[in-house]
Amino acid sequence: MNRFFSADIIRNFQSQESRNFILEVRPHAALGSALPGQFFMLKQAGAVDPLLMRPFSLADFIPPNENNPNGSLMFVIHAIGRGTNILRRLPKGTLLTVIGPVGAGFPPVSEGETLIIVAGGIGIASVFGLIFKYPGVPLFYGVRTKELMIDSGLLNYPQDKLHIASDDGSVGDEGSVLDLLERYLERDGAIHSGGRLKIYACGPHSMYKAMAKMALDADVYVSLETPMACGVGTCLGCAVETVGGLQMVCKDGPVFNLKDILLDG
Amino acid sequence: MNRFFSADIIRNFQSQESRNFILEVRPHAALGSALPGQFFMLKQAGAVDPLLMRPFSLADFIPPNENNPNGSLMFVIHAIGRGTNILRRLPKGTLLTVIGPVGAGFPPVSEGETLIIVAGGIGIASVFGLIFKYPGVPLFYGVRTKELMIDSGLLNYPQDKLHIASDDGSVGDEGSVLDLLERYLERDGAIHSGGRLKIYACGPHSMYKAMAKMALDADVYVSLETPMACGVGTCLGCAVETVGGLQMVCKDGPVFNLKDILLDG
Amino acid sequence: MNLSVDIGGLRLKNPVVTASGTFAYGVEYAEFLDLNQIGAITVKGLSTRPSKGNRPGRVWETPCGMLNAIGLQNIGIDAFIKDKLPELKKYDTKIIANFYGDTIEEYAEAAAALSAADGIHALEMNISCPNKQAGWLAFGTDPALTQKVVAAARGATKLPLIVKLSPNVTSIADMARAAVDGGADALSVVNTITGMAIDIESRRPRLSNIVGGLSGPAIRPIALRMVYEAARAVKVPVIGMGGIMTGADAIEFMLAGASAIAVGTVNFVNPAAAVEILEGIKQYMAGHSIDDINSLVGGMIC
Amino acid sequence: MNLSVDIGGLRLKNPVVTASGTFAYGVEYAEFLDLNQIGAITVKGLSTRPSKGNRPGRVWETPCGMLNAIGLQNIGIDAFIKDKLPELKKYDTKIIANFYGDTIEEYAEAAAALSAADGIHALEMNISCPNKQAGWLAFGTDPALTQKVVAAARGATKLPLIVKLSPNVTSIADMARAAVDGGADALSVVNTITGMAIDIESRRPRLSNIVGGLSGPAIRPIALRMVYEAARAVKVPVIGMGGIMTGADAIEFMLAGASAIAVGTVNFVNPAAAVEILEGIKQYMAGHSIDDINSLVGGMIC
Ligand SMILES: Cc1cc2nc3c(=O)[nH]c(=O)nc-3n(C[C@H](O)[C@H](O)[C@H](O)COP(=O)(O)OP(=O)(O)OC[C@H]3O[C@@H](n4cnc5c(N)ncnc54)[C@H](O)[C@@H]3O)c2cc1C
Ligand SMILES: Cc1cc2nc3c(=O)[nH]c(=O)nc-3n(C[C@H](O)[C@H](O)[C@H](O)COP(=O)(O)OP(=O)(O)OC[C@H]3O[C@@H](n4cnc5c(N)ncnc54)[C@H](O)[C@@H]3O)c2cc1C
Ligand SMILES: Cc1cc2nc3c(=O)[nH]c(=O)nc-3n(C[C@H](O)[C@H](O)[C@H](O)COP(=O)(O)O)c2cc1C
Ligand SMILES: Cc1cc2nc3c(=O)[nH]c(=O)nc-3n(C[C@H](O)[C@H](O)[C@H](O)COP(=O)(O)O)c2cc1C
Ligand code: FES
Ligand code: FES
Repeated sequence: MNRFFSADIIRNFQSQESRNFILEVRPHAALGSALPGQFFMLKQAGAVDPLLMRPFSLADFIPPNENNPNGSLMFVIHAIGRGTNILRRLPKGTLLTVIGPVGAGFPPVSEGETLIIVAGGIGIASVFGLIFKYPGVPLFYGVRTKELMIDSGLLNYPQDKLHIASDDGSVGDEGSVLDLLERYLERDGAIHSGGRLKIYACGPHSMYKAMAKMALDADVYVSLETPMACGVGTCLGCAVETVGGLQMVCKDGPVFNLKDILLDG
Repeated sequence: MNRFFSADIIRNFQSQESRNFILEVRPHAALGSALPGQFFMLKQAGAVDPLLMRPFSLADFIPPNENNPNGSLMFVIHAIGRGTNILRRLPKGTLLTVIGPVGAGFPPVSEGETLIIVAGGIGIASVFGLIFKYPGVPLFYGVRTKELMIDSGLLNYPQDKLHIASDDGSVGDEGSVLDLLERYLERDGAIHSGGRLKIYACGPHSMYKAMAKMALDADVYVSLETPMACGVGTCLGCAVETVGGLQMVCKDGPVFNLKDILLDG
Repeated sequence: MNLSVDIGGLRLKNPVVTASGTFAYGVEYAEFLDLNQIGAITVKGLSTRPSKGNRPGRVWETPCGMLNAIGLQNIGIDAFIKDKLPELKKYDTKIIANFYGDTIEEYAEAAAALSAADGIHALEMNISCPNKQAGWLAFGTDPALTQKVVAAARGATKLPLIVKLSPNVTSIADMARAAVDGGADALSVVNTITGMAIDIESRRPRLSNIVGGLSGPAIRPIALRMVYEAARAVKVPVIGMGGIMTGADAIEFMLAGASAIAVGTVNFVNPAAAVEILEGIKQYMAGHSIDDINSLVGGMIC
Repeated sequence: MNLSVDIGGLRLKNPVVTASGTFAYGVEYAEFLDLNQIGAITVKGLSTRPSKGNRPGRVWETPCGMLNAIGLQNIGIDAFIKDKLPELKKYDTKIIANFYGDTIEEYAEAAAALSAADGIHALEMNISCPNKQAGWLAFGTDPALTQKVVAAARGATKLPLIVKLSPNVTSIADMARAAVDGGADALSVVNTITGMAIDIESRRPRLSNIVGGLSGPAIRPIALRMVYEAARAVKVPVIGMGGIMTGADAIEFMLAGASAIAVGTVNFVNPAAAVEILEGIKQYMAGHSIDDINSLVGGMIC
């Protein structure tokens, strides 16, 4: 399976309210299947600004059809800096180069284990794959404010499994999504008595630090973000400190066991 | 009148057959009127690749209307290198920054003088302004091949005034447009007996060299092209050697008297 | 909000300076921005006699940068004082006269001639143009010669003397010290980096001078590092420059140790850049509750 | 069409080499391109003992370039020979082992250890990494020390010895001569240029090492000029590198004097770049009726 291919943008859907956008691209080659937590490196073909590819989690894979013989890849992106803002403005038809799927995804959940998903901000993009794989698991989703919420993938989510919090209370509960999680675990502690609890999280560094302090009685896996050059483990640029020494986020991760990583500063 | 303003692309029309395209942009400020031969510096706002603005002659100015309170500017561009190929792909709505009109245009034609226009290749873009100002003057237009011909502005041109040549004979006469010019001058030498003959030309450097050798009994003005940084006479980058020393193409030109410039190499 | 900075005795109302050779003689930009808002205007490099510079093939674009080999074309000090300065000094900004000579004596002569004029607030000594011959380049690359030529200019002027350093050196810190030992009141860091480009069709260099000076965002990380190294090496203030395009870039240079910043190549792509960058600096200060711009200088946390 | 070039005794079937540190140990790229098509593969810089490199905050993008401060993390010479080389040497390409030491003795030790292995065709000596401490940097910036350390490695190997020069010097020509005087069979020009970047929100440097090496198209004009200067200064062949993205860029370096070219940063944005660049070179040669690639070397017309 070729992990380096070209693709063209078939949809670049802008949210009116926020800087979030959905990019749907059509690969020009057949690809390998991606696990939840794996990601792709994207860039406009031939561009030198930005020079490097940008890592994005696969939000969804739409199977092959007549127009898209290799299926299509969906990314949910928050325009935050120079590269994502340029990507946001690329019209349909723009040629991209893509590497992926890369990285090690979230570990599979074994029978008898209980899964809870936690997403903070644009981290939701990385957990869509999990939601599709494990439909209906409890999902904790925190955003700063309603406009930043990405609800397209959550419309049919069982309401009693969806726990939303926002900093300003504009959607869901006001406050931290981790407070919701804490209360839930206290209240529904019983639900996972049958097996080991697994918490898969994707969000900002600060969220992981807070989670580390919570001393959760669970295997907590988190997806890390660092600046990257190659995305395939060769430049050694995306190093992160772990209890076992340096590891590469793009290759050894991006998903790590929370207790293995050294959350400095 | 502000000569530095932003604008947005309202039309980017691609030719199917060639790398020519028509860019229509809507200035966000009122502008001064441009003389034939003057030009504008364009660039995508905020882009660093390409970094510098690119000089293009104004092909047409469309007067203000409801949608475009400051009118709109039309450029006819041949995608030849990195910058023009990037410009060619910019979608409608893209924000540009523009400086212009800059440079000194073709000198006005006085009463009793006879004008002939010569265009080679994309040089046609720079003479559209002349054609509109002096409708129906003899126009000599040479292209490499039919596909590269830009005929949009010439559809209603009096056929007997239009002299076209192409290198491969695919349109007009086969051969150099200067041969056509030479024959015309021999044959119709009488037409300008009444006054001084002026030839205004825009085309490649090689065309000017050939014209210099023709020893034309006329005031020949040509529009030069050199790489530019500022376009407004301040960087001193676009120098050209003339009998009177170095001159700046962007400020002292781009139109020069053919006998004043030193055509080296 | 205090934006005022002191550059070796030259007080600027704000830290935004235009870089020599990218802003002509200042007055040419009056149509594009309000010159009164700029901290200081540095004019095109002047010499005692007018200079016609290099042959054409003078500018070439490269990725995120540009090469120039103008070759210090200028109208000469006398013509500047007679034809440009009277108009320029009407503006409420500081005027820095950039100058060079071909010999030590010429440097001193030029410094003296400029100091005699009314309305010039400081001198910036260019010992770092990459388009000159091997012999000349030593002024900006050999610390002993740097010190000597700076001392000669120092002896010829009482105006604040800014020395503009070349990035084409092994140790910018050594060069900074040499300039200060020669009597520099402040440093400009950096001039352009020597580069070249070739037309693979004609096989000829893109610049008639073969090599030229690289400027623009491409060089920013290098310039920033040199500002950091120079500012740590000496006590005099540094004017940082090299690829600054935005207020954020300017802040980066100040955090690295620059007391003021100069904007060059960006003037060509946005002739109103100087005021926009000043605006960006103010916004950053407001957003970060910074009252005095001087508190940013060298404020990088390691 | 002859594409074969000789690099100080190392014969390459074509002039396209992958640059050290941007192509891991070669085998990692087998999935992306046909390694058999590459002229030579230069592996990540090796040291006698494994090295864990710098703390995170190792790469940062800048306009048309990137900064890196990996800090020469590598698995060590023994592990390379044991775990990587057996696989790598199955390919029909030349293997260049890039190496460094922290002392003159370590350089010699490393050279000897690599020479003892079967399947390494040449050594590339890195004396020019910008992420090391001040003392180490002198290997690549002080000509006398350069000559000395090169001579030590020279004494320890019979393989073609390529010395990789630093661009962070006043005179690349002097450095080139020093390396050749020390016994270099060929030169690699250039390594990365020291730069930095600061996060204006946290006020911290983007790289844990504060400074790092700038690579990519941003530095191409500078690298090209250095190749031109180095190639004119010495008689040994030069491998040109710095910002090469396309076949056209490669041709530019060869016209400036490079006998072969190396591709670095471009591998990150296009892991198949090496073969595409080779394709571009062939197209240029075909289009210009050039039969022998060697006729391009130094072919710039001034
Ligand atoms: C494994 C992984 C998966 C990701 N998935 C998504 C996703 O699905 N949707 C989404 O919106 N974002 C995602 N991100 C974050 C996204 O890659 C960054 O927001 C993006 O690279 C920022 O680029 P920029 O040029 O806009 O920002 P700038 O700040 O201008 O970028 C400057 C440099 O920093 C790097 N950088 C900045 N922020 C980050 C970051 N958070 N992570 C990695 N590099 C960064 C950039 O790549 C670039 O090299 C993911 C990151 C990683 C590592
Ligand atoms: C006064 C003037 C008016 C012009 N009017 C038109 C027009 O109406 N339509 C049109 O198609 N073209 C016109 N040109 C030419 C146009 O500016 C160039 O084709 C364009 O700049 C090429 O940019 P590039 O990035 O695609 O090419 P590249 O070759 O990649 O450019 C590299 C560098 O060379 C410069 N350059 C390359 N070719 C030229 C050239 N011929 N003239 C000036 N600079 C050049 C570029 O600006 C850039 O700095 C005009 C040029 C001038 C000077
Ligand atoms: C076209 C051009 C001309 C220049 N002329 C001079 C000059 O005359 N004297 C001088 O000291 N520096 C000169 N410089 C250097 C700039 O002042 C500045 O140091 C350099 O361009 C880096 O800043 P930038 O990247 O913002 O342009 C010139 C630069 C350019 C691009
Ligand atoms: C991430 C990275 C790691 C590098 N590691 C090494 C190294 O270990 N040894 C070395 O000699 N050069 C190293 N280099 C320098 C490159 O080999 C090359 O000289 C430089 O990047 C310029 O070429 P480029 O612009 O094509 O990347 C490294 C460069 C990068 C970007
Ligand atoms: S991004 Fe290159 S090793 Fe991870
Ligand atoms: S382009 Fe700057 S002077 Fe003409």
